[in-house]
This record gives sequence, structure tokens and C-alpha cells, in this order.
Amino acid sequence: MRRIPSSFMALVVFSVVVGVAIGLGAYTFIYAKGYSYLTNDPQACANCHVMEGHFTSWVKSSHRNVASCNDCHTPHGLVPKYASKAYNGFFHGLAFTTGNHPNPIRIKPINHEIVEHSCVGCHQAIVASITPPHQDPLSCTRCHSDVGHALR
Amino acid sequence: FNIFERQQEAREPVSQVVKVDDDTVDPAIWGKNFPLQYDDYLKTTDQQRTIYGGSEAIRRIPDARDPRATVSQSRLEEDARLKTLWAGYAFSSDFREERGHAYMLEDQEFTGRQAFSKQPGACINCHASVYVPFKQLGNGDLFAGFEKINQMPYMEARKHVQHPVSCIDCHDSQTMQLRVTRPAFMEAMKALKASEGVKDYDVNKLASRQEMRSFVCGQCHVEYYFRKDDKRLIYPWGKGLKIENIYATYAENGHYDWKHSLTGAKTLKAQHPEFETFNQGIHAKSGVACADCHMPYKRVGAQKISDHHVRSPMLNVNRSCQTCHNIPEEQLKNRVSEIQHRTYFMRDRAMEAAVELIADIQAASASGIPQAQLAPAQELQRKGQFYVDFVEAENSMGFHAPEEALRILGESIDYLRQGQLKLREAGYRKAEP
Amino acid sequence: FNIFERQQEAREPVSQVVKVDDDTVDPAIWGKNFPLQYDDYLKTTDQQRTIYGGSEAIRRIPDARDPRATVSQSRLEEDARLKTLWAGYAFSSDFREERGHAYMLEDQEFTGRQAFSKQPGACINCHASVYVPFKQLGNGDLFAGFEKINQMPYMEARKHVQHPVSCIDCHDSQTMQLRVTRPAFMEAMKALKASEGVKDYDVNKLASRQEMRSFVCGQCHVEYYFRKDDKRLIYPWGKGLKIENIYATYAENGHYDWKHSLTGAKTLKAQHPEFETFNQGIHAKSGVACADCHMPYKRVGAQKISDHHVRSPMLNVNRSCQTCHNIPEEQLKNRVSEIQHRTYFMRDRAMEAAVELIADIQAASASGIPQAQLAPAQELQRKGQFYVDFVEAENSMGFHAPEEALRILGESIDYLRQGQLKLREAGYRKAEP
Ligand code: HEC
Ligand code: HEC
Ligand code: HEC
Ligand code: HEC
Ligand code: HEC
Ligand code: HEC
Ligand code: HEC
Ligand code: HEC
Ligand code: HEC
Ligand code: HEC
Ligand code: HEC
Ligand code: HEC
Ligand code: HEC
Ligand code: HEC
Ligand SMILES: [Ca+2]
Ligand SMILES: [Ca+2]
Repeated sequence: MRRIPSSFMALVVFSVVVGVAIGLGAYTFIYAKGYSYLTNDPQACANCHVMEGHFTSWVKSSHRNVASCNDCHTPHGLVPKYASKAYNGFFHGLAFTTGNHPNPIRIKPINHEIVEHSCVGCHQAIVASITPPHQDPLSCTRCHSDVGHALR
Repeated sequence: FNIFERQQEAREPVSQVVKVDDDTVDPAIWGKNFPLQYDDYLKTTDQQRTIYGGSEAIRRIPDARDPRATVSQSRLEEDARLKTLWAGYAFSSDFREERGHAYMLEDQEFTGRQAFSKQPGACINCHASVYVPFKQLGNGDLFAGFEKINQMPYMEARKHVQHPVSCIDCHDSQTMQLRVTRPAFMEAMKALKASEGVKDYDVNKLASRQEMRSFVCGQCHVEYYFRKDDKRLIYPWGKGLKIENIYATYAENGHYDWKHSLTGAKTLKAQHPEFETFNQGIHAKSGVACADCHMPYKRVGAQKISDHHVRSPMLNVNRSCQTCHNIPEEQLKNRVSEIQHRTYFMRDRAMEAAVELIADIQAASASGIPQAQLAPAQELQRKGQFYVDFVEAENSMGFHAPEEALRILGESIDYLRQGQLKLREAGYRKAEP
Repeated sequence: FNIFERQQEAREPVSQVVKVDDDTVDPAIWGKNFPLQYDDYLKTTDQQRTIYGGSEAIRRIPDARDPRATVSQSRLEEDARLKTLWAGYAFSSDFREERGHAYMLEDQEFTGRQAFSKQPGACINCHASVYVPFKQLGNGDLFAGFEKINQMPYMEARKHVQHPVSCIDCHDSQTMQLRVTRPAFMEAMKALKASEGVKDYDVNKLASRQEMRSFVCGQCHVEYYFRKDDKRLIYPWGKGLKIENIYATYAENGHYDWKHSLTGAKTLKAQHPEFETFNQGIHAKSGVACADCHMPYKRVGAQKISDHHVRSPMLNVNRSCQTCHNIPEEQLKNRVSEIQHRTYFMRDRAMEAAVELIADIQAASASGIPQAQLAPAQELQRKGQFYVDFVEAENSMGFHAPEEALRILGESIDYLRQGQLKLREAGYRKAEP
């Protein structure tokens, strides 16, 4: 059921490259608290004020007690998890520092795919009959777009 | 007890109680495997009115020709101008609000239109479970069976079918995957895609799951015509789905449904272009499908299933709309009725223009203006009337594509009024009242 | 460097550098306290075209009457039919695409319309920072000052103002809260609310913050007229904001803007009814305000500020739309242009009907049909032309309320074509071409 999207392989490769390029990224990663990505504490995400809106609306959302940021936004399984965290931690830190990102922020396709997998991960039982194997998956967020946070 | 049962359900959503195969028509048999969907499917017998939709159960006394104990309200009584628009055509004798899927076969068999003129077998295509009958008549070849039914008179074709639309018309019996079963739809999609530069489009192979959630409905909820020479059922999409594309198709092949008995114009009847209209709307453009609104998910125990009680979403706003539109039900209903009232208001203006033009052509003809000089007005009647009918026949009163509906009505008025002007250019002058 | 600065900003958003009071007109002074907003405010000098909006900077050689080195493109050149619609009225001499707020005062002072006929002082109301001048002229009484300016000739009124719309026109100087400053708007809102059964409505006391985010724009982006007897500036909302309410107001008080020079009809010019139109749209009904799209929040470091570079949202789709619509920018742009193209298409049909009716009335009159028999056609010209102008003059090409715009255009066509029919009933017949 929970197949790991093939794009994660690219992520793993990427995180190795990051390891090499870390010299450049270190500043951002440390001073911009990019390392926040490595924890599971939602407060840590809100370390960046561009994440505050998401944090405050998550606090009011139906999932506040059942899923934190990483439950939705990072893939399950240790390697992909930290690979994606390194990828996002690095790029978001960089984007934050340069201010060079769309505002409101737009989720990237690869991260969107991760979220969709998370939904099914938790709700496997209830959606079993509507997510038959061997058929295109349905996008959950097409209908449930504000479960995690309505505001941006 | 409860929780345990639910966990069972959750683990094993599909319990194959009986074997179902590609020849099983009877929904009751499929229902053994999928009792939840089947229960809802049976509920399409319900009748309840909304402002512009749903339907009202009108009691009647069954008679020899028509054994039905209830029918829907008559649209001809609600707006008598429709009889003028369709003068000389079967629709002027009986036209009712449509109701749930359960009634499709009897409503077709016993409509007053059957008494008005002999109907062709091609009608059956959208009013019954035809997949297996087509295959049988064609000795395994769906298309061949379809051709055969097309050629029969209605009452003969009727003998080959037993059920209204059934599970097998939308589902693959082994995987339960959606699939389309109507040759006319497959052909039309191929022609449509060809017009967009895609060759040899095979809808059952290439459509995405989300697309299929609309295509299964698009098999029937569409504009169609019977080709004059061979009574072949065709969906006129070869130049595109918009009204001007469809009209251009008819202009090119010269098709007309009947000769208008009051004016002699070669007129067209538009029929339920839900699929065509929906495709011009913001919902289709945002990736929303028919099933999202008309078969929304519902929770039953520990499972989510598609509500097979296909009906007006206005009877189910919470599930149909509120997952996407997080606003109060009352407000959503207001949004819909505002769109519908506005459409109705413009439809009314266009209808008025249509009956005025028809009266004028009649009077002009009576006053001795020769046919050659009536022709431009008749042409504009054909066009303007098809345009207003396209919105009138569409069953959401504008909701599926509010802007498109208003655009079409605006154009309709322009054509019809210009028709009246043409008559004046030809020397006609209205008598003093 | 960057991050450090940003964390600082987050802590202390407002720094009061200079004192600003209720008599400070100059935005540069306010700008000392709010440099971010001021910087953006200055950017309204930018000119960039979108498909139907923005504006194009056209260079010209300044001359004695008109010192401007750039103007916007001429709308009269883009569609010469407008000259026919407005024949005999100042608008037929010069009418351009509107551009940013920075230009409002000079564009008004030097428009060719000033040369065509003497313009009244009431014009100034929406083209300058008038709050302090009104107070001064009225010795502290805003309404008294407003009355005085109304009575002056334009060029005299012009001497009393210095700046285009400025901070003080929208903000309270001490709290920076939004407030409205235009007596004509306050009166009109009172009349509107009275028509809805609310007595003595005081907009500055009773409006919510979200309402104010539209009302400050509604002070100027509205349909208006000058009362014939006393040149009083009035927004015609006493019967409601919809076009039929406004038209009923004019029908009741007999107002007309000018006598059409080709047909003699007592015609009306519609002017920028953005506020009225927007209010009929789905965005207004969903609680969205002008400022949400035209002054979206932007993040500058840790602060979120309103972008005071008021302009077309099509130049700023990410901030203007994507906060609410989580779809790609390209798709959003397509949605807008589809709405606009459709509106333009119907506007075109209505314009065609309008110039045909005007030509017919002219010809009918020349052919000797007496005035009394032309009257019904003139009446329909007045109405149909006002309807098409209402959409034409509205600056979003339908976007603010797509369905309402199409409804209005559809009705417009109906009236105009019926006008042509009236002439034929009166015996007019078009000469062979
Ligand atoms: C270093 C500051 C910072 C921290 C800490 C941070 N973010 Fe972000 N985040 C950003 C910036 C800046 C962007 C915009 C990047 C872009 O669009 O290029 C962003 C974008 C995102 C996106 C969408 C963009 C994409 O690439 O798909 C998601 C999802 C996200 N963050 C989640 C999180 C989560 C979950 C956490 C905590 C585990 C977190 N963020 C912590 C700064 C931060
Ligand atoms: C229940 C699941 C869930 C939780 C918990 C959650 N999110 Fe999200 N998040 C989503 C979804 C779904 C999207 C994509 C929205 C879309 O595409 O419509 C998203 C998108 C985002 C984005 C990209 C911008 C946007 O709005 O599309 C950011 C940034 C983000 N989330 C940050 C966070 C942060 C920070 C937290 C914790 C405070 C968090 N999220 C918690 C589901 C969740
Ligand atoms: C870490 C596990 C987890 C993840 C990840 C998760 N959910 Fe949930 N979700 C839950 C739980 C547990 C509940 C029950 C909460 C309750 O009853 O209050 C729930 C409740 C819901 C509900 C019902 C409440 C509501 O908001 O309407 C919906 C719908 C839902 N989830 C959809 C989603 C979608 C869509 C995603 C992905 C974007 C998602 N969930 C991700 C655990 C999760
Ligand atoms: C976004 C939601 C939505 C989508 C998508 C949608 N519809 Fe509808 N449909 C409606 C609403 C709302 C009505 C009006 C119901 C009423 O007036 O009671 C309606 C009315 C109808 C009716 C008449 C129902 C009645 O009660 O009389 C039919 C038939 C119909 N739709 C078929 C379709 C088909 C076929 C499709 C896809 C091609 C489709 N709809 C897509 C919302 C939708
Ligand atoms: C085999 C042809 C066929 C298919 C496939 C089909 N319909 Fe229908 N539908 C009909 C007919 C025929 C009627 C009218 C029945 C009557 O009035 O007796 C109808 C009626 C309806 C109504 C009106 C119900 C009412 O109360 O007025 C709705 C809504 C509707 N269909 C939606 C859909 C949707 C959504 C789908 C796809 C999921 C679909 N239909 C698939 C033929 C079909
Ligand atoms: C392409 C599919 C299709 C074909 C072919 C078709 N129908 Fe229908 N029919 C529908 C749909 C969908 C509805 C429900 C929507 C509506 O009534 O507008 C319907 C509704 C009806 C109704 C109930 C409403 C009414 O009009 O009174 C009758 C009766 C009917 N059809 C008779 C016929 C007859 C007779 C023929 C052949 C001349 C025919 N149909 C051919 C799809 C079709
Ligand atoms: C087409 C729209 C749509 C899609 C796609 C969709 N859902 Fe839902 N979902 C609904 C609706 C409607 C309900 C409410 C059902 C009810 O109230 O009976 C619902 C209910 C739920 C619930 C149960 C809420 C409760 O009652 O506790 C969960 C959990 C959920 N959805 C998760 C998901 C997940 C995970 C996906 C993706 C696999 C998904 N949904 C896809 C429309 C959708
Ligand atoms: C008019 C078309 C139509 C007919 C007839 C129909 N279905 Fe469906 N069915 C659908 C659609 C659409 C879906 C949603 C499929 C998807 O999202 O991939 C669906 C889904 C299902 C599912 C998957 C689980 C769920 O609820 O989403 C089952 C099981 C099912 N139908 C059983 C049946 C049975 C049993 C019958 C006959 C009693 C039947 N269907 C008749 C259109 C139809
Ligand atoms: C699967 C998601 C989904 C469902 C289900 C859905 N909508 Fe929408 N609706 C949208 C989207 C997306 C838009 C486009 C605007 C936007 O991006 O917010 C929209 C737009 C609208 C609009 C504005 C369009 C206009 O013409 O003014 C109305 C009204 C509306 N929906 C009503 C409804 C109603 C009523 C229902 C239920 C019958 C419904 N919707 C079901 C997603 C949905
Ligand atoms: C939901 C977003 C939205 C809202 C709310 C909105 N507008 Fe607009 N407006 C637009 C769009 C989109 C355009 C078209 C811009 C274009 O064509 O470049 C536009 C165009 C305009 C224009 C012409 C701009 C140009 O570049 O020529 C003016 C003036 C305007 N709006 C004023 C207003 C006023 C006043 C209000 C409130 C009464 C308002 N708008 C509310 C989105 C909005
Ligand atoms: C004091 C009167 C006044 C007020 C208040 C006002 N405007 Fe304007 N606005 C104008 C005038 C006059 C112009 C045209 C200037 C020109 O063409 O020289 C204009 C032009 C515009 C344009 C066109 C810009 C372009 O590039 O074409 C937009 C958009 C606009 N205004 C939006 C707004 C919004 C939003 C508000 C409220 C936040 C607002 N206006 C408040 C008078 C006003
Ligand atoms: C009720 C407010 C208001 C009044 C009174 C007003 N204007 Fe404007 N004017 C605007 C707005 C808003 C715009 C920008 C929108 C547009 O051009 O449609 C504008 C645009 C203009 C423009 C630039 C576009 C064009 O039409 O060429 C000129 C010139 C102009 N006005 C002159 C005048 C003159 C002369 C008067 C007095 C007869 C006047 N205005 C009265 C609000 C007003
Ligand atoms: C045409 C109207 C208009 C003019 C002129 C205007 N503003 Fe604003 N301003 C607004 C609106 C609307 C808001 C949003 C207020 C709200 O949401 O309560 C705003 C908000 C602000 C805020 C609060 C913070 C923020 O950015 O949201 C400040 C500070 C401000 N303006 C300063 C100025 C200054 C300085 C000027 C003159 C250079 C000015 N404004 C001119 C309409 C205007
Ligand atoms: C503050 C929120 C908000 C903003 C900002 C906003 N919208 Fe919307 N928009 C909505 C809502 C709410 C609807 C109604 C449908 C719904 O409920 O999803 C809607 C509907 C629409 C529709 C469908 C209406 C129709 O007539 O088809 C379009 C198109 C649209 N928006 C485009 C835009 C564009 C373009 C912008 C930016 C210029 C914009 N919106 C800005 C909230 C917003
Ligand atoms: Ca019905
Ligand atoms: Ca402009």
C-alpha cells in the first residue's frame, strides 16, 4: 500500500550531495535554525516566522492532537525521513535567508506527494474501499484541503 | 459486538459472497458483494423536490397504455411556451421533470411521446443496462450489438433489456474499476480528442480515474441525435463540446430533428447536455467530477463509500459541498439558488423572444411573404431556439457552468430578435393589436 | 545581515518618527513613520499592461494645454464605436485607460474632456486628497466644504487641492484605522441602508474592519451623477446597488447626462461601477474585500504589510490570489482571462446592437418619422446603452462579478434589439444597402 514514491530515491542521492556542499549551507542551517527540521516539535517549525501562520492554524485544526507537522510532511521510514528533512531544511533555510520564495508559500509537488501518502498512512482503514490497489490514487487534499491548517 | 465487527470490515472491505462476471446484469447479485452500495442504489426511487431540481411524485391512475402509479410533474404545464417551441415534435406532447435512475426504463417506455410517434430502438442506449444485451446481440461484439439495437423499433429493442442502469454499466466486474460501456460515448470521445489533435483515443485505456468519475455519467447525460439516414445514435462532439461547436456540426451535416409545425423551420431539440455544460464550468476546470457532487463519500461504520443514491446535491449539501466549501449550508444553498434564479430570469427573456419570433414568422407567412424571404428568419429561429433549449434542457438550471449558460442565453436573445428584424426587412409589419 | 535584521523588525513594527495630525495632507510626512507603505504607494506611477487591465505608457510631446509626457492608451482608438455611443458628450473627445493613483490629479486636469466642455468642481472629489481642503473650506465642517467645492468651476476647485489620494483620505492619523472621508459616500451608504430598513447608518461608526477594506475604495470607484439643478455629486444607491435599482433611480428623478447628438435620446453615461459590480460577485458574497486582491499582504522581513502599490492583481497573482486559491499561477491567470474574454465577446455583441439602434433612429428620424413615434426607441436606447456601458465602464472586464456582467449584457442586447423593432412598428424600414 504505502509504496515509497520513486522521487525519494532522488532525495537520498541529493542528501549525499548536500553533505558535500554543507560548507555553503552550514551558515543558513545553523543560524536560520534550518536544523529545526530535524526535530519533531511543531514549535520548531515556527522558528521561522514564515511558518507561523501554518503553526497557528494547525493549533486550531482538527489534527492538532493527532498529527504534528512531521507526521504529515515527512515520509515514514528513517532514511527517506531524514533525506527529506535535509533537503527541505537546506533549501528552506536558504530561501528564508535570501527571502527568495513565493509568498504565500506554495508546496512543491514532491512534498505534496509526501503529504498525500501520510493521509493514507493514518487513514488506511477507513479509505480502504476507495483506494483499491492497482488504481490511480485519489488526491485526499482535493477535498480535505484544510485538515492540517486552513490559513497560510 | 460493534467495534470488533468494524475492525473486521476495515480489514476486509470487499467480501466476495457470490461470483459476479462480465455477464451478470442483475444488480441484486452484485449487491450481495456490495450491500452498502446496493442499498443506496435502490434509494433512487425517492422523489423530493428542490427549487429547480429533484422531482415531485404526482399520483395518477394506471391505465392500459401506462401502468405507472406516479410520474414527475409536467414541465409543459409549468411553462406552456415550451409547447410552442416544440410544436410538431413529440416533446410537445409529454415532457416531464426527470427523476431517479430507478425509473429510467419505465419512464421511457410509457412517456406520452411513444404515443405521439414511433420511437427508435436507439433510445434504449441510455435507459437500460445494455452492456450485456449489446454483447449478446453482437455475439460478443459490443459495437455490432449496438448497431443492431439502433435499427430496431423501440418496442422490439425493449424486449432485449430488463434493468435500468446497473452496476455492470459503470464497473468492471472483476476489479470494480470504472469503465465506460457505451459505443456512442467511446466514438464521440475519439472524435473529440481527434479534433484536439489526439489520435485513436481509447477512453477505457487512457482516461484517469478522476476523469472516469465524470465519464461514466457522460455516457448518457449528453446532447445526442439520430442520424437521419440510418437512425444511428451520435453525440455531436467532432468539432468540440461547446454549443457553437455542436451547432457547427449540425450546420455542416444539415441535421434537423423535425420541421416546426408553426413556422416550417428545420428545428433542433437539445437534450440534457449536462456533460458538455459541466465541462465549461469552474468545477470541471478545477478537476471536480460529477461523482464528487452527485455520489459524495459517506461514512458507514469504519468505511468510506461512494453514495450510490445519485440525486440532487441540494438534498445532501453537507457531504456534496461542504468538504470543499467550508461555509454554512444555508449560504451554499443561497449561492446555488442565486445562480439558478439569474439563469431562470434570462431563460425567461429568451423564451419570450422565441415565442415572439415564432408568432411573427407565422403571421408573416400568413400575410403572404414568400418562403424565400422567410428563410433568414427561420434560420435564426433554428439557431436561437437551439441556444435557449440548450440551457433549458440542461438540468442544473445554470449551476454546472453559470457563465456559459448566461452567455448562451444572451446570444440566443440576439439571434431571436435579429430573426424578428429580418422579417421586417422582408416587409412584414405586425398588425395593430 | 539579512536574518538578524529580520528578527529585529519582527519586534518593533511601528516607529513614530514625526508627528502627523488630522491636517497633514502630504504623504511624504506620513511616509516618515511608515516608510514601507509609502515606498509602495509611490510605485503607483508604474505602468504595465495586462490583457484587459493595467495601462500602457504612451509618450507624447507636452504642450501648453497639456504638460503630460506620458498618457495611457486611448480607449476611443481601441474601439471607435464608443464615439458613436457617446456622441455629443465630453467622453467622445477623450477617454483613456485608467492608470495608477499617482496620476489621478493630472489626468483629470489635462484630459481632453476639459477642453470639450467646462467641468464642475465636484469632479475633484475623487481625484485628489480633499479631506483637509473640505474641512478648511467648511471651517471645520466637512460637508459644508464639500458643498462649496461642488459649486465651483473645476479650475477654481483645482486650486484648493495639491495631492492625489493620500494617506489621510483612508486613514485616521492617530490610530491608522481605516475611515471614509467622502460625504457623497457617507450619504449614499445611508440611503442604501435606509432602503434595506436600517435607519441613520453611520458608516464610520458601524462598518466592520473587513467592510472598510472595501469601503475606502467605494468612495471613488462607483457610478455617480451630478444633480442637474445644483451640480451636487450623488451616488445613486437609494434603491439599491444593482443596475436595475440605479436605473430606477434615474427613471424616477428623470436624470440624464446629455442629449445624444445623433438620436436626441436623453442618455446616461455609466462610470466605473466597480464597487456596485463587485458587490454582486461571489468574492464579495464570500467576504473578500477590494484590499485583499488589490492591496494584498506582503511580507517584508518579519512584518506583514498591506501592499500600497494598488494595481492589477494580474501583476501580483501569487500574493493577490494564491493565499486563497491553492492552484498554479498559470491556471489562475487562465481563469481570469477566460472570464474576461467571455465578457468581452458579449460586450462586443451589445456594442454592435447599440450602434445599429443609433443608426436606425438617425435614419428613421431623417426619413420623417415624427418624434413621438421615435420616443419608445429612444427610451430603449437610453436603457440598453446604459446597460452595456455599465459593463464597459467597469474596469475588471467582468471579473468582479462575471455572472452579473453577462446578465446585464444579455438584457442590454434585448433592449437594444427591441428598440430596433419599435422603429419598424413605427413604419421605419431600412434602405437596401
Ligand atoms: C529556516 C526557516 C524554516 C524552518 C525552521 C521551517 N521552514 Fe518550512 N519553509 C521555509 C521557507 C523559507 C519556505 C519557502 C520555500 C520555497 O517556497 O522555496 C518553506 C516552505 C515549506 C513548505 C512548502 C514548500 C515546499 O518546498 O514544498 C513546507 C511543507 C514546509 N516549509 C514545512 C515545514 C515544516 C514541517 C517545518 C518543521 C519541521 C518547517 N517547514 C520549518 C522556512 C522554514
Ligand atoms: C494533517 C496533515 C498536516 C499537518 C499536521 C500539517 N500540515 Fe502542512 N500541509 C498539509 C497539506 C495537505 C498541505 C498542502 C495543501 C494543499 O496542497 O492544498 C500542507 C502544506 C504546507 C505548507 C506549504 C504551503 C501551503 O500552505 O500550501 C507549509 C509551509 C506547511 N504545510 C507547514 C506546516 C507546519 C509548519 C505544520 C505544523 C505546525 C504543518 N504544516 C502541519 C497537511 C498538514
Ligand atoms: C499521524 C496520523 C494522521 C495523519 C498523518 C493524518 N491524519 Fe487525519 N486524522 C487522524 C486521526 C487520529 C483523526 C481523528 C481525529 C479526531 O477524531 O478528532 C483524524 C481525522 C481526520 C478527519 C476527520 C476530521 C476532519 O478534519 O474532518 C479527516 C477528514 C482526516 N483526518 C483527513 C486527513 C487527511 C486528508 C490527511 C493528510 C493530508 C490526514 N488526515 C493525515 C490521524 C492522521
Ligand atoms: C460542483 C458540483 C457538481 C458537479 C461537479 C456536477 N453537478 Fe450536477 N448538479 C449540481 C447541482 C448543485 C445541481 C442542481 C440541483 C438542484 O437544482 O436541485 C445539479 C443538477 C444536476 C442534474 C439534475 C438533478 C435534479 O435533481 O433534477 C443532473 C441530471 C446532473 N446535475 C448531472 C450531472 C452530471 C452528469 C455531471 C457531470 C458531467 C454533474 N452533474 C456535475 C452539482 C454538480
Ligand atoms: C445509462 C444512462 C445513464 C447513466 C450512465 C447515468 N445516468 Fe443519470 N439519468 C439517466 C436517466 C435516463 C435519468 C432520468 C430517469 C427518469 O426520469 O426516469 C437520469 C437521472 C439522473 C438524475 C436526476 C435525479 C432526480 O432526482 O431528478 C441525476 C442527478 C443523475 N441522473 C446523475 C447521474 C450521474 C452523476 C451519473 C454518473 C455517476 C449518471 N447520472 C449516470 C441516465 C443515466
Ligand atoms: C444519450 C442518452 C439518451 C438517449 C439516446 C435517450 N435518452 Fe431519454 N433521457 C436521458 C437522460 C440523461 C435523461 C434525464 C435528463 C433529462 O430528462 O433531461 C432522460 C430522460 C428521459 C425521460 C424523462 C423526462 C422526460 O423527458 O419526460 C423520458 C421520457 C425519456 N428520456 C425518453 C427517451 C426517448 C423516448 C428516447 C429516444 C427518442 C430517449 N429518451 C433517448 C438520456 C437519453
Ligand atoms: C471527493 C471528495 C473526497 C476525497 C477525494 C476524499 N474524501 Fe475523505 N471525505 C469526504 C467526505 C464528503 C467525507 C464525509 C463523509 C461523511 O460525513 O459521511 C469524508 C470523510 C473522511 C474521513 C472521516 C471523517 C470522520 O467522519 O471521522 C476521513 C478520515 C477521510 N475522509 C480521509 C480521506 C483520505 C485519507 C482521503 C484520500 C485517500 C480522502 N478522504 C479523500 C470527501 C472526500
Ligand atoms: C452510474 C454509474 C454507477 C453505477 C450504475 C454503479 N456505480 Fe458503483 N461507483 C460509481 C462511481 C463513480 C464510483 C467511484 C469510483 C472511483 O472513485 O474510482 C463507484 C464506486 C463503487 C465501489 C467502490 C467503493 C466506493 O463506494 O467508492 C463499489 C464497491 C461499487 N461502486 C459498487 C457498485 C454496485 C454494487 C453497483 C450496483 C448496485 C454500482 N456500484 C453501480 C458509479 C456507479
Ligand atoms: C471537490 C471539490 C469541490 C466540491 C465537491 C464542490 N466544489 Fe464548488 N468549487 C470548488 C472549486 C475548486 C471552485 C473554484 C473556486 C476556488 O478555487 O475556490 C468552486 C467554486 C464554487 C462556486 C463559485 C463559482 C461561481 O460560479 O460563482 C460555487 C457557487 C460553488 N463552488 C458551489 C458548490 C456547491 C453548491 C457544491 C455542491 C453541490 C460544490 N460547490 C461542490 C470545489 C468544489
Ligand atoms: C477577488 C479579487 C478582487 C477583488 C475582491 C476586487 N478586485 Fe478589482 N480586479 C481584480 C482583477 C483580477 C482585475 C482585472 C485586472 C486585469 O485585467 O489586469 C481587477 C480590476 C480592477 C480595476 C482595473 C485595474 C486595471 O489594472 O486596469 C479596478 C479599478 C478595480 N479592480 C477596483 C476594485 C475595487 C474598487 C474593488 C472593491 C470594490 C475591487 N476591485 C475588488 C480582482 C479583484
Ligand atoms: C480618491 C479617489 C480614489 C480612491 C479612494 C481610490 N481610488 Fe483607485 N483610482 C482612482 C482614480 C481617479 C484612478 C485613475 C487614475 C488615473 O487614471 O489617472 C484610480 C485607479 C485605480 C486602479 C487602476 C490602476 C491601473 O494600473 O490601471 C486600481 C486597480 C484602483 N484604483 C484600485 C483602488 C482600490 C483597491 C482602492 C481602495 C484600496 C482605491 N482604488 C481607492 C480614484 C480612487
Ligand atoms: C465618484 C468618483 C469620481 C468622480 C466624481 C470623478 N471621477 Fe474621474 N475617475 C474616477 C475613477 C475611480 C477613475 C478610474 C477608473 C476609470 O477610469 O474608469 C477615474 C478616471 C478618470 C480619468 C482617467 C480615465 C479617462 O476617463 O480618460 C479622467 C480623465 C477623469 N476621471 C476625469 C474626471 C472628470 C473630468 C470628472 C468630473 C466630470 C471626474 N473624473 C469625476 C472617479 C471619479
Ligand atoms: C486608498 C486607500 C489608502 C491610502 C490612500 C493609503 N492606505 Fe494605508 N491602508 C489601506 C488599507 C485598505 C489598509 C489595510 C487596513 C486594514 O486591514 O485594516 C492599509 C493599511 C495601512 C497600515 C497598517 C499596516 C498594513 O500595512 O496593513 C499602514 C501603517 C498604512 N496603511 C500606511 C499608509 C500610508 C503611510 C499611506 C500614505 C503614503 C497610506 N497608508 C495610504 C488603504 C490606504
Ligand atoms: C480572501 C480570499 C480570496 C482571494 C484573495 C481571492 N479569492 Fe477567488 N474565490 C474565493 C472564494 C471564497 C470563492 C468562491 C468559491 C469557493 O468558495 O471556493 C472564489 C472564487 C473564485 C473563482 C470562481 C468564480 C467564478 O466566477 O468562476 C475564480 C475564477 C477566482 N476566485 C479567482 C480569483 C483570482 C484571480 C484572485 C486574485 C485576483 C482571487 N480569486 C482572489 C476567495 C478568494
Ligand atoms: Ca429532476
Ligand atoms: Ca487600467
